[in-house]
Amino acid sequence: MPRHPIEPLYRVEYLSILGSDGQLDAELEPTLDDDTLKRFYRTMLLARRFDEFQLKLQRQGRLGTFAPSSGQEASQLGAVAPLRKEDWVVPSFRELAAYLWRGTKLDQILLYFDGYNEGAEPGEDTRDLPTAIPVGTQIPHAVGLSYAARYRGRDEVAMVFFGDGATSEGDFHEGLNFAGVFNTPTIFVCQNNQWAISMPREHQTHSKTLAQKALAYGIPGIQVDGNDVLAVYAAAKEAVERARSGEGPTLLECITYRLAAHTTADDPKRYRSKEEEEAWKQCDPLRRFRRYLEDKGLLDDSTVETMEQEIEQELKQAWQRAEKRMAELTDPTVIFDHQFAEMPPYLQEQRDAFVALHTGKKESKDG
Amino acid sequence: MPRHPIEPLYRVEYLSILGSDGQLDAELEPTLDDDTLKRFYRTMLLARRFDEFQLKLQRQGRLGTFAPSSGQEASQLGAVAPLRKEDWVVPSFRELAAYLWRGTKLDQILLYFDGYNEGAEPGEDTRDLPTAIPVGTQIPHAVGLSYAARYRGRDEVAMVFFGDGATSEGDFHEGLNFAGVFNTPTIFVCQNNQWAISMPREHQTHSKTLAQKALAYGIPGIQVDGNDVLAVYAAAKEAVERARSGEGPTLLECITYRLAAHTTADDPKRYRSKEEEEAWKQCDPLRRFRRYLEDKGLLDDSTVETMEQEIEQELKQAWQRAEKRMAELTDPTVIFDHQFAEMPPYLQEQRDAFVALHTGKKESKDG
Amino acid sequence: MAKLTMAEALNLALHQEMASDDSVVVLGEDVGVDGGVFRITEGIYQAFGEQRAMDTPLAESAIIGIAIGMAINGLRPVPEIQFSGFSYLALTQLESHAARMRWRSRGRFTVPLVVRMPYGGGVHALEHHSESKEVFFSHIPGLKCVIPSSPRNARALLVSAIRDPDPVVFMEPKALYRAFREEVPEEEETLPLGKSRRVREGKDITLISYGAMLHRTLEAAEQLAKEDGIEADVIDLLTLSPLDDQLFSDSVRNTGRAIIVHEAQRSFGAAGEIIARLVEHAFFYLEAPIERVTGYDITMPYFAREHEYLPDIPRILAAARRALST
Amino acid sequence: MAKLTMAEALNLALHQEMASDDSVVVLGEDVGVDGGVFRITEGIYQAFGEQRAMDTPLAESAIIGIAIGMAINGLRPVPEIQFSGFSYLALTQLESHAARMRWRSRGRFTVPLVVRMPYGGGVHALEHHSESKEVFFSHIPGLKCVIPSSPRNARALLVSAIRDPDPVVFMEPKALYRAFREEVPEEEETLPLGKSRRVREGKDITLISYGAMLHRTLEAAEQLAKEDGIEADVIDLLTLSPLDDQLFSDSVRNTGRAIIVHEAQRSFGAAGEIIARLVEHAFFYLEAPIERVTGYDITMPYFAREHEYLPDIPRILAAARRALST
Ligand SMILES: Cc1ncc(C[n+]2csc(CCOP(=O)(O)OP(=O)(O)O)c2C)c(N)n1
Ligand SMILES: Cc1ncc(C[n+]2csc(CCOP(=O)(O)OP(=O)(O)O)c2C)c(N)n1
Ligand SMILES: [Mg+2]
Ligand SMILES: [Mg+2]
Repeated sequence: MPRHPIEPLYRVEYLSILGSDGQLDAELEPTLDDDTLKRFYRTMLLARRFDEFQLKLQRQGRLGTFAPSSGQEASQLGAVAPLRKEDWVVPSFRELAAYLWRGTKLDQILLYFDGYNEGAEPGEDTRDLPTAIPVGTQIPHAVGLSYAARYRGRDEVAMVFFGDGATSEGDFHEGLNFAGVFNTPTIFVCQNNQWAISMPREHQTHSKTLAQKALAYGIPGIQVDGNDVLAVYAAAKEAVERARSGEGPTLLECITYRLAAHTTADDPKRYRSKEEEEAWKQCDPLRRFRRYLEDKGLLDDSTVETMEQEIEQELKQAWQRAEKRMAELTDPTVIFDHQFAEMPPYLQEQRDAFVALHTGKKESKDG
Repeated sequence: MPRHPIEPLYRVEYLSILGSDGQLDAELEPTLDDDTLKRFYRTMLLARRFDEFQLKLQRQGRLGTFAPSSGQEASQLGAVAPLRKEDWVVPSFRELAAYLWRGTKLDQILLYFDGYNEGAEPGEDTRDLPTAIPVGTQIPHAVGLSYAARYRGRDEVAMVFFGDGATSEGDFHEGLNFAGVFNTPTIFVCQNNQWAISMPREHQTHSKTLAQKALAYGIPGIQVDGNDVLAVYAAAKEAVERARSGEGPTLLECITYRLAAHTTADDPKRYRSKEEEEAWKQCDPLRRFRRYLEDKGLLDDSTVETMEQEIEQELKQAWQRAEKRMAELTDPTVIFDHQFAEMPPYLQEQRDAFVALHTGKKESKDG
Repeated sequence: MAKLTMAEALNLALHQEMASDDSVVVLGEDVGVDGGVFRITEGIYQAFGEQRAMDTPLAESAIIGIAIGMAINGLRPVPEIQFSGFSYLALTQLESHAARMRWRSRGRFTVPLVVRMPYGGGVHALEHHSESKEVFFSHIPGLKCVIPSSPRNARALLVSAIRDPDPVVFMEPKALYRAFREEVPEEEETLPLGKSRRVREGKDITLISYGAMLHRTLEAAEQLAKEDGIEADVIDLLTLSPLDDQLFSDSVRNTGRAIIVHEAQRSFGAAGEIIARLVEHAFFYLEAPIERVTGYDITMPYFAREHEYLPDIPRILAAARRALST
Repeated sequence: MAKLTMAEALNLALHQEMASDDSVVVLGEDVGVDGGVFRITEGIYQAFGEQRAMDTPLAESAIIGIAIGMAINGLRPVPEIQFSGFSYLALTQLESHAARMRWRSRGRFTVPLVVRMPYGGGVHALEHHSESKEVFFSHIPGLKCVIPSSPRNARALLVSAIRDPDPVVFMEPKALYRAFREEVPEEEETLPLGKSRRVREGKDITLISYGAMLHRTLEAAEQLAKEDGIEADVIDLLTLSPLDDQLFSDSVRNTGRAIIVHEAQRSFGAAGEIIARLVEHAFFYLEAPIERVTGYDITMPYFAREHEYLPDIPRILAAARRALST
């Protein structure tokens, strides 16, 4: 056959389990105990409310720029839910629900978005890397983390998050290619929220799906309804298990939507329509999952109401803790901390001058 | 269908026309006039002999490090043959046959590999960019060149060359993605010569073919027998025509083999077997094409012998010209040329000091 | 003359250059429909269409790489890197191609390209959004690096940069985008690249700065005049590379004392180069050590403490007074 | 003690460190089966296997990015960038992650990484293979930049760099790989990072250099002694960042005169920083302008003329004599 088609190693698939209309594919439904299901919902709700809470703070001038996650809770939570504590999570900058599930404290996040480096400090023993802002650049880290784990004979996996826009960056390509070559236990979770700031998905790349980019690396790719927490969970679980058992990396594309602005500095009205936003609101991952839990008898209006009240309290207390901590963070010399394990002499000189200057300022104020 | 396969926009194909055994697929045979066919062969032979000639010079210490092209003549020539003079060629560092077909002078190349910047100066009116050494970084240039042409309403296309190794670089990914998004008239020619220095193709990436990487960008990809000049020509012609008529970019993977060392600084014995090299010698693009031309009655031993003698003369004369030019290139101040359109004052000061130093040196030598 | 912010003045320059020369195009992330995250390309897409206001995929290296190809083929692209902290992704394209193409091709292919990028701190931004790595670009032969300090000079310099036959990295101090307004003439105005300017005359000490820090430097100069009766000569570099060492050297030959103020980290920062030039050109006139008032050799802290990192008036005053008391 | 070339000495350091610490791994293009294009990783693959001598795909950003991940998860990766001229592709990984991870995570995650890269001219190589952009790395807080100058110190510094808890860019002057041999003890030897050393004692003038240029500087010093009866104090920096400014400042306080020699381009090069430090620490002892003998502010010419670009003994002598006649 002089001219003939070539079959790639894998086919790309699409997966949905719980439709936006609430219809369930019972055959594909993952088995999750009631308690876990409820924790899923609570985490998603907490993320949503925390987003709204932060937005309010930001509007009041009490918080800096942040990137809301509303609409993407199912993609984030469903992806990390199959992980163990000792697995690694490598976030970009919008993974609130993933952070919350993994145990990051709310006041840490508030501190971070109020411009305190202390807010980026990972909790003890956590294996979630801090926020990575340069788009796509965190992707290779996950490959390295999981390579090292395998080298040590540990069955940890690493899961990395990024957006649709990130798939255009060189580091996406290089990272996935390394994972394919070294067959590392890495799960690449692309939250395709349809937008990279003002750039719609269909102009970001001419490929029909992002999942099919996996074919370029000879690794499996799967596109999932990212507003369907069950589908995301099922796909992620499969990928995590494959990774853990030595079968290598997977690319997961979660089809979702950024319901809010890109960040609080952005105005989506300049580039997308109200109609589009409205249409996607119909696919809200929380609504759909709540109905599923109600059908299962695990939730009703009153349990949700209780949850909402608890969450409101939690948020208030978190802000109080954050405010208290910020009030205590008065030592400016911390800016010199953690540059190196040991401070070099010239930096020490600069720090000394800084201290002298501050003492001078304080004295002249006090005096 | 909750779980179902996704069809990418394009299928990847494989193309060969003239097999290594000399078998021809007459249906796919491109129509080329006799004169052109003979020029194909002559250019490929010239490239091969020039390679050998340079190697000899290099071994004698009369030439610097260079990257031989032996074995890849069909991929290079077949690709550029369908181009017009006003089309752009963006080479990497191993495209000898392409350069020769496009009219680059042999003494330029010799000057270049003898370390003279003058050797990189493109011929007047040529639209071949100079050699690009940082692997893969030239790929976006072709996208920009062809974008600008289309913007100006001209039907120029741009063709860019790179190796199998280059497909791992971020710039490959970013460049092809831009081409897909802006639907530019760009032809991406990957010379898969099986090796990137010591790295075999199968460890460069886990994807079965390089052509299938096109699927990641929603553009057509085709894998061609790169030692079959007819197949490369046919595939390139198709791609060029598509580009010129506004149908966008194509990725061409030419399966070929680097018969020589990576560069004269490299020793392939350290990483690949004699058997492998021998096996690929059986697929030599010149031998196969010569047989084809002989069958067509366009070549015979004596015409080839004449060609060989002409080429030997050409090479000798080229080296004589190169030596003569090098002997004349005695003005060291040229190192200050062409930094900017206008020389900034501080650089002029440095140049003045340099001139003074040289005058001093010369005087002290002369005196 | 309208009173414009720097953001508006830059936008004016782009509108006018694009109207008068159809080889000028802008490209980058969110520069089209959205008008740029800082609105510098506001209205360009609407006025000139998507061919000339290209919203690109998220890939800095390709943005510059493609712009290089466009420039070689006759256009004058003005790519934007959304924040200078992401420009390192394109450094290879700048160092290995943009800066070298004229030289490599012996003048046959040229790259008239202006890479715009907001840089610097002071706007309470997230990590990587407040960086000042102008030295990366200034150290590369074949590249120019321009940093305006006011609406009017920003407009004039951007026009000159666009018309310049060589690649220019145009770093916009984002803290000044909307900090103040200045009269900017509607009619064309240019400023030569590679020339600094004196913004305040004085005979006692020379203060050298650029970008957003220039304004603190000027304020410090006024305070010195008021409180100490000291008259500072203040130089605004405007172009970092090629560096105009004549004006500041002349000044220091006159004053004998100099302070350099920038927000980039100190070590291997731009001030070192200026000091080296002063030592070359004005050594025998120096009466006191030249001090650097700069960012510390630390990573720019998150915004709650960025003011602790940035040079401020007390630091400038202290350095100047030390120099003057020598 | 064996007499080793620098290439052999570096190879020895890698072999020994990998034998004694299984967290040390090498990775990069052609570093495994082929032993590296300069043979610095010769035999490592054979001795330690492909898990610890990773031949990687051709992608510099990922090489460093993956090494960062490995380092965070407990390894001590020693990636190689085949030539420093290709390292800019990885600058974002270095600036935005390797250098910041300790700081960003407040000490929780660290990146003990050594990025080895051959740099500099003098070996008749093709374009981009003779670059010296050490300033890019030295200007980044959180990164160390080390440049050895002999087989013995190269070995000792590489061992120290591998054991260092922070990321180190280790630039190897490729012109010295096989230029000469030196006794290198089989037993472990380290040298502290951040410390320069005096390689020749003298009281008349201070010559400061590093890498391959150190040797020309030393030769010039000998010539000065012979021809002019001038004794130069010669300082080998060894680490550029964090820069040891004490030793050279002490020296200049003694000699009153200084010349700095490096092959990188002059403007915004490392010499500027050294001059700034000298002005800070030894101003009142300076008796003559400090001159820079460096590469010119031009792109490194192709190899037929690279010697015209590189500092040579006549240039060093001329500068020293100018300083001494002041
Ligand atoms: C390398 C880099 N370039 C540009 C930016 C500015 N920026 C921040 S987020 C963003 C869009 C990201 O889009 P996507 O990857 O889809 O993630 P999303 O914001 O939708 O979650 C851009 C351009 C950046 N942070 N890093
Ligand atoms: C960015 C970059 N990294 C490394 C190198 C060193 N190098 C030169 S050629 C080469 C291998 C290239 O392989 P491939 O792309 O397959 O092209 P080939 O040499 O086989 O023609 C390498 C690693 C380089 N020139 N540029
Ligand atoms: Mg997105
Ligand atoms: Mg190859």
